[in-house]
Amino acid sequence: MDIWKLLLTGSVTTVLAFVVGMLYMGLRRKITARVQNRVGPPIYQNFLDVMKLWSKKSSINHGFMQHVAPLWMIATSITTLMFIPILNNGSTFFTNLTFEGDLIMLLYLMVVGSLGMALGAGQTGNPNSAIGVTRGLTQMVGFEIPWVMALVALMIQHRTTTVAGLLDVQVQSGTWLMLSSPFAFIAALLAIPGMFRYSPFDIVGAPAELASGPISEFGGKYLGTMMTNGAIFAFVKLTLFVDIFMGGASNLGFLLLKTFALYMFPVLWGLVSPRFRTEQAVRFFWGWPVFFGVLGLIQAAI
Amino acid sequence: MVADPILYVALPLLTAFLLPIIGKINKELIRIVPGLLFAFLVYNSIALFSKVSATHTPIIVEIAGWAPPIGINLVYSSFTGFIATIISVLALLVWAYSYKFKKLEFDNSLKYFVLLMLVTAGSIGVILTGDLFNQFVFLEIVALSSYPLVAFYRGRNGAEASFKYLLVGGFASLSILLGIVLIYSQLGTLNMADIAAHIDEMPRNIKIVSFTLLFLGFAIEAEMFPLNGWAPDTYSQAPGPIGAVFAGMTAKAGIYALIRMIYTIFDFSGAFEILLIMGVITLVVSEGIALRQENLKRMLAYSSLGQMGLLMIAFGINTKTAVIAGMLILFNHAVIKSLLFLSSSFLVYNSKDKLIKDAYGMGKKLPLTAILFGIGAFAIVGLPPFSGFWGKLYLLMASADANLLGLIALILAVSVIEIVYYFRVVNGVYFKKSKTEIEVHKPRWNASLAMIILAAAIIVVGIYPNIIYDYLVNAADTLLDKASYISHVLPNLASN
Amino acid sequence: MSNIIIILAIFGWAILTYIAFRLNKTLGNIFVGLIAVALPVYYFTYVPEDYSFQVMGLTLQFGFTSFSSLFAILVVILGALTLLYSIPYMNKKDRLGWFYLNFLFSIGGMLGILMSKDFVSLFIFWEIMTWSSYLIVIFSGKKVNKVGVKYMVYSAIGAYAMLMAIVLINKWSGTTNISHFFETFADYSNGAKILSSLLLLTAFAVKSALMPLHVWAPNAYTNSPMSYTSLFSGALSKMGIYGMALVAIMLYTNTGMKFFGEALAWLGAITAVLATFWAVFQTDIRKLLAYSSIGQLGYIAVGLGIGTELGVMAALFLALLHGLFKGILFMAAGAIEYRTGKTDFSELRGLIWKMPVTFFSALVAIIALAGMPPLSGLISKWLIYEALLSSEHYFLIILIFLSSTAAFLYCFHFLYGVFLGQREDDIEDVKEAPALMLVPMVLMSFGLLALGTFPGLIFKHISSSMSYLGFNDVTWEMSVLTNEWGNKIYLTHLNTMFMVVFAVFFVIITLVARKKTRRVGTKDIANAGEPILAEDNYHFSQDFYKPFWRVISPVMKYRIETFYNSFANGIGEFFQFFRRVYTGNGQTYALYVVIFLTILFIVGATLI
Amino acid sequence: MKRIITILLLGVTGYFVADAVFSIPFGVDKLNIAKEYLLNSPEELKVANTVTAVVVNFRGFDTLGEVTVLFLAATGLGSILFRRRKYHTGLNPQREAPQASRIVQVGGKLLFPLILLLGAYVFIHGHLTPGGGFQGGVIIATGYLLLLVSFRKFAVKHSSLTWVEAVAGVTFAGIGLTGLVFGKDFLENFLPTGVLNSLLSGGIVGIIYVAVGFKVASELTGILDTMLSIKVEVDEENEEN
Amino acid sequence: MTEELMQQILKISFYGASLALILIGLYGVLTKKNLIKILLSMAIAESGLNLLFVAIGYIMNGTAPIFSTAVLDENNQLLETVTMVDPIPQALVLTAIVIGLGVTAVGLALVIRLYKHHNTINIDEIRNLKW
Repeated sequence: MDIWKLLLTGSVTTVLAFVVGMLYMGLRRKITARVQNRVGPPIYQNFLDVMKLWSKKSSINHGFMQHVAPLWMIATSITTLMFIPILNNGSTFFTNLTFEGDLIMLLYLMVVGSLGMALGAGQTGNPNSAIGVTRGLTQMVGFEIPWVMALVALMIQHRTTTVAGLLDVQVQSGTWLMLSSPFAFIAALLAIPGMFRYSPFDIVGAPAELASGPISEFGGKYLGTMMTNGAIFAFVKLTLFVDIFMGGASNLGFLLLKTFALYMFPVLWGLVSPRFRTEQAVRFFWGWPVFFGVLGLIQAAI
Repeated sequence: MVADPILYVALPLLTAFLLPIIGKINKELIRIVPGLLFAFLVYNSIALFSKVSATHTPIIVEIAGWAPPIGINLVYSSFTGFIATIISVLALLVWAYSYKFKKLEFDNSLKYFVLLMLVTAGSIGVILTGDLFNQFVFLEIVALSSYPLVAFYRGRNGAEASFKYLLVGGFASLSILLGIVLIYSQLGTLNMADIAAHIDEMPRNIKIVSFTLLFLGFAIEAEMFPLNGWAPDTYSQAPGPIGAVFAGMTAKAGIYALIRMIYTIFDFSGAFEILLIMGVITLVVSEGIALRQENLKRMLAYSSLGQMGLLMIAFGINTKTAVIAGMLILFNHAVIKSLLFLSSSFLVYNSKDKLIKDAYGMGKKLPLTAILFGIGAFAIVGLPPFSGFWGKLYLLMASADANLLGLIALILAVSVIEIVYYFRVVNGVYFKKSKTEIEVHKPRWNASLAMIILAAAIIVVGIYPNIIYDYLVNAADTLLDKASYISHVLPNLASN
Repeated sequence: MSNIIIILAIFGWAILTYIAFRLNKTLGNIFVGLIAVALPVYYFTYVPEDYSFQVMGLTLQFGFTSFSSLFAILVVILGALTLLYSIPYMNKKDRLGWFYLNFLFSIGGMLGILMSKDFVSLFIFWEIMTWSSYLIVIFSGKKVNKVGVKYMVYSAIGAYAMLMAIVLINKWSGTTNISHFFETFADYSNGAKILSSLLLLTAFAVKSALMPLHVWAPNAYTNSPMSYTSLFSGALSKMGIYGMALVAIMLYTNTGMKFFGEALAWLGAITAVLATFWAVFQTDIRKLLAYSSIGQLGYIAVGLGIGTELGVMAALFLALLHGLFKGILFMAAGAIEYRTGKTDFSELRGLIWKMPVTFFSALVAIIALAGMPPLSGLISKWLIYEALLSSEHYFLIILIFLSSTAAFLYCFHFLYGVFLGQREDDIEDVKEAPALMLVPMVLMSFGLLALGTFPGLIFKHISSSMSYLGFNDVTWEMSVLTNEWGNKIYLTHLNTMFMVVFAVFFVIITLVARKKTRRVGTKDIANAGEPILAEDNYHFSQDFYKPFWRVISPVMKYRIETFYNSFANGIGEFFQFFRRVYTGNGQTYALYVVIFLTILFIVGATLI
Repeated sequence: MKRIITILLLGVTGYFVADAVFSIPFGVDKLNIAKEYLLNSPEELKVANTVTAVVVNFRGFDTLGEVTVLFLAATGLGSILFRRRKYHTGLNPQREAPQASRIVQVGGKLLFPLILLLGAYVFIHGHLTPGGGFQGGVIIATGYLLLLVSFRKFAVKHSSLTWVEAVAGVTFAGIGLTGLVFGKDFLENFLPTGVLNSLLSGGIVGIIYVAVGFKVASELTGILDTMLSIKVEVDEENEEN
Repeated sequence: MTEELMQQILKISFYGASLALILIGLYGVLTKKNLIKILLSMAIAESGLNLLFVAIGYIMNGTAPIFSTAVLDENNQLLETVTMVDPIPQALVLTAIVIGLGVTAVGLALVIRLYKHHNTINIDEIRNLKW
């Protein structure tokens, strides 16, 4: 492993992820506004926000855990990013650490950030944060199940646990897994809005009710770090999903197309749905998505 | 010093007759002399038992100079000697425990010790004798010395318990005697070996009836369900040490008579099954009843009945392993149950109703007694490394060998019940606060010593059971070998 | 000879310690410290040697196998650490001699179990371990009948199942030798196979708190002193796992009785899910940890049940790991109890300010428990999932995943409820736990950290012990995990990556931002514009996971415990009926005699 | 109802027992061991009364037990009724029975020595004629009963009873043990046997039977006296067990 | 009347009477409420048993087993014409009687105690110990 190469490609990938993520989030704000018949902020508004937050001079701090929580999250996101194949064309540029981890590890790696977040939020002493965290965790128990069902179905069917392996399967057969394993795809797709915590699953940080929940005590550079992380992590999730179900992308253009198309699903759904309560959300995820997950498993087993 | 099986019976009787006169010389001697006697019996046991285990041949004692079928004889074999040894050691310990027992004043200690000596002599007599009618006489001695012991204290319940015992015991003696009469009418002999040798000459219907009658009579003494209605009452009403006597001596005499009859005298194979079934019923019912017992001594009594059930099961299986198991359980029951009775008697010494909750909090007030009780409880439920475990293990092994899977499960299930009620008491003794202010009576050093010896026996045998294993195997061989019993008692029979 | 000597020495030392405590507390503590040091030193330097002797016509054999020595390492290390921890923890309590007597007896019992090469000695030490732990469970004197007797009864059910198996095995094979039993097991008839293995499984399942035989565990873990619970949950329950591994692998996997292995795996999965759910709703830290232990033991059962190489590896790794992290967590709970006297979430908060070392140890343990990188928990989880995937257990893996996701809930609850949140005046006097209590926790945390990157340190022992179970040539690498399909993860890269990124950002944000930030208290928060008064405490501790409860309450209503209790009551009532037989009237007893005689006559006339 | 059940049960039991009993031949010579007794009693022991020979010698061990049973009954009675030995004179202050009539009193006094004499005769000649220690002892006890009935204040002197009891019992057991000293069996005859049908025949048989006579007489008298002079002290305050 | 018929009559009367006594005694023990009556019933049953035992030992036209001068010739040999009955039942019955006496005595003493404690001798009312 050439450490310098990793440093270079890793940095490029991270920047790419940051930019794409930020743009998508800006687009979401714009689309939401247009749907609601508003003008909305410009697409680059989020860049401005992050720059503003990073340049803030003072912010308050409630202790060590709060201090490390955003770092914890961003470290998680970037590490995760390193293990995800960006392109499927075998180019060595975006390889990073792709072949040195697998899906199971990624599943766990992706929740490490939440833990850091939860602990940081906990230390602030704001009850809203803790309530938000409990809601978030509960909701996670909900959406992880169909998501994992879908992954398990694919992994067992194709006898590999790596993302790269699943990509290979799609490249060689020429079919996307969303077509060959439709039930697993539906189950995973229905889980996606939960991961993004957009409406109707936005009770975790419901601004009117919980004062933004877990992040309510974070400001300044902490919030800036968290926004950065959010952008990277959104890219991570979308790319992972595209890699697994939609055959990956042979170049960055396809990648942007596919991820954007995918991203529109939670966004648009969120626009037309009122908020679920926590238990309703969990019940939702354990309803149809799990049903499709079971179908997917059965398909894989047969 | 001499050692002779006859001394087991003759000396206690002689001492019992002499004791009133000795009491006139010095009152303290009333307490000391029985101790000397029991010490001698223990010596006697050790001397004889080591001799028997070395030679593997039983000692046959002829009485009045007449060879067995004519005269009465005593048979001191590895089997009978083992039980006799247990009984004599137990008698010594009970004496040590009762010495200056607070409730025994000079006036009644004479009677107490006379009765104790006679119940010991009677029990050993039942075990050693080779004559059916003589066994009956000794059983009556045991019974007649038990009745006054049960009613020894002045409370009204003692007399009640004693009367129930007498009523049922009367049935036992009638039934045994009738059985003996029937056998005598056919065979014209009363010697067990002689009867055993000629049992097939008896007409079948008379054999069945006499067997049934003897079985009933001995089963009453062996506390078989449903014939044991008297037993819980007597155990709970008798003075503390007498509970140990009943568990360790009289019940042993009864079960011995029963198994001697089934194993040696008669040749019914179905008898073993009856013994087994009745043992199972006794075990389950007694332990189940003990589960919700509130009276400590009654609880121990029912538990004791359960152990007798185990004993019947062991002897009912009728294999060598089973008999070894039976001997182990017999040993354990004698030692452990005695320890439990002796120690529990101090836990509820001044309590009127002997309720379990009266013993609460005694762990702090009587630490030694409480821990001894705890050891007893641990041992009786069969936890290693206490001696109770080996008995249970062997019994289970024997049941497995006999393909009695259900029996294994049943015994173990009952053991769980046992754990529940014993541990409830142990927990209470240590952790519950005593609600009533009952004055605590501390055991004297001699009583403590007796209990400690029993506990030490439990632990030593538990850790290193090999010290009694060979004796057990010998005893089992002896019991199972009917032909050698007959040929040892009646050497001329084969030539005739 | 040396094998049995070590156990006898422990027992003897236990009695000496008891006497020492009767004389003088300090002397007793010195005795405890000596054995805590001597135990690992002796264990890791002595040369194993087999020994056997005859008791009651049975042959007792002793000697470590490569498999049992794996568990012995855990017992010795955890035993020594918990002993050290106990010295300050128990210092204020009474009857220390009694406590340490039983403590050492249970350590000796565990080592004895691992040393036994035949079933009888296994049973003997098993029971010694059981009653000594029972005596510690009731040590506090609280709820002795409810908790203590329950523990003893369930243990007895297990132990007696084992006893039944032992006598049957003795009958079938003529010996109680364990390895002989395994070798000849294939020759048994089907009924014998099923019966003996199920009985043994029951026995071990009780100790490892597998549902539905787990009922005793939460209360027993909670009720004993925390210093012992570390050992109880960490090592003592592993004795059940030890036996379960033998049964599952030697009997089920290796002889083709896969069905029972599957059933075991399913039981384990159900245990893992339900116990985790229960742990989520506990309001007492000890109970939470107790249920969590049950859940983790369920994972282990899953690994053993599926019986593939990876599964067994996962189970053994998790067994050792669970000893470490649950040891830390119970110790942390003990430290909190020691300093504050409280264990309920509603009374605790903000202790991170006062007990930072305890917090970080607990944090490390929790991360390991949750299975997140960069700690070793990930490895155990990964191994289990890979094992389940490659053996195509579609639904088991979902259950396990459900359980481990739900585990995040109680992990957060534990950390938040005790250490985080708004601090209050009542913790102002609280100090960090004594050094001797911290040392074991910190040592074990370092162990978890090291294993997170270099699991090979333990894989070495696991692979040699798995050769005893019939998995020869288990390949392992120091820090690379490989599944059956050849997929790998490189732990060094993963962890280095994570740590480097973390460190970079840490430096940046600390240097750039921290200088300019202001440290404020937990009451200086944005509460939707309303200022919080100093006397108000807004710590969130009630109904912590209420929404989740609403979701799963339909399942949680059915508790097997209720069934057991009514069963026990039924038995009691049944025999209550029999008590009526003893009417107290002597004449009735006489009538029984005549009835019995009549029956005997009739039976005799017809049967004999 | 209970009676009917009892009758039914006893009927079934009785049927089986009767079936067995009636199959025993009646009045037929089926002697087995008894033949040896009938042979050895006059030949070896020189005891004319075979029953006595059986009771005292062949099955002397039973008789020792029997004597013990009597002793136990007396001891047990004392223990159960808690009589305290407060009085050692011949008068019992606690009895409250009405005074018997003059005729009874005089008759009793007159008969008492004769009864004693008869009893003594019966047990001294136990090995020659029907009768023996038990029968003689009972006869003597009747004499005392007569006195107890006749005289309100009459009481047996307990210290002498104790002595008689003890000496008689010790004699029996002691003679048995003396056999061991002479290198013979317990209760085996070690004295010269004499001539059949003379008073001084039978070796130890006669001596033991005399001892048994004294023993039985004293025990029974003691029992009678205890029963007649009970004063049970019920200690309701201290109902101990 | 032939010898055989005599034998049968004797047999039926002796055996029948003794069995009847035993059963009557047992019936009394099981149904009577009075403690003293119970003891007496037990004594009756014992008498029946003793009678049975002695009857079994009887030999037709036998004499008492006593070698008095009346049954011996000048050489101290038993006369040819004399049959002696079985001595063993007689000896054993003696023992049985004494034992019965002892039991009855102790029983009566217990009845006295119970009467003092309970002021009744009805067995149904003396039930302090049960279950």
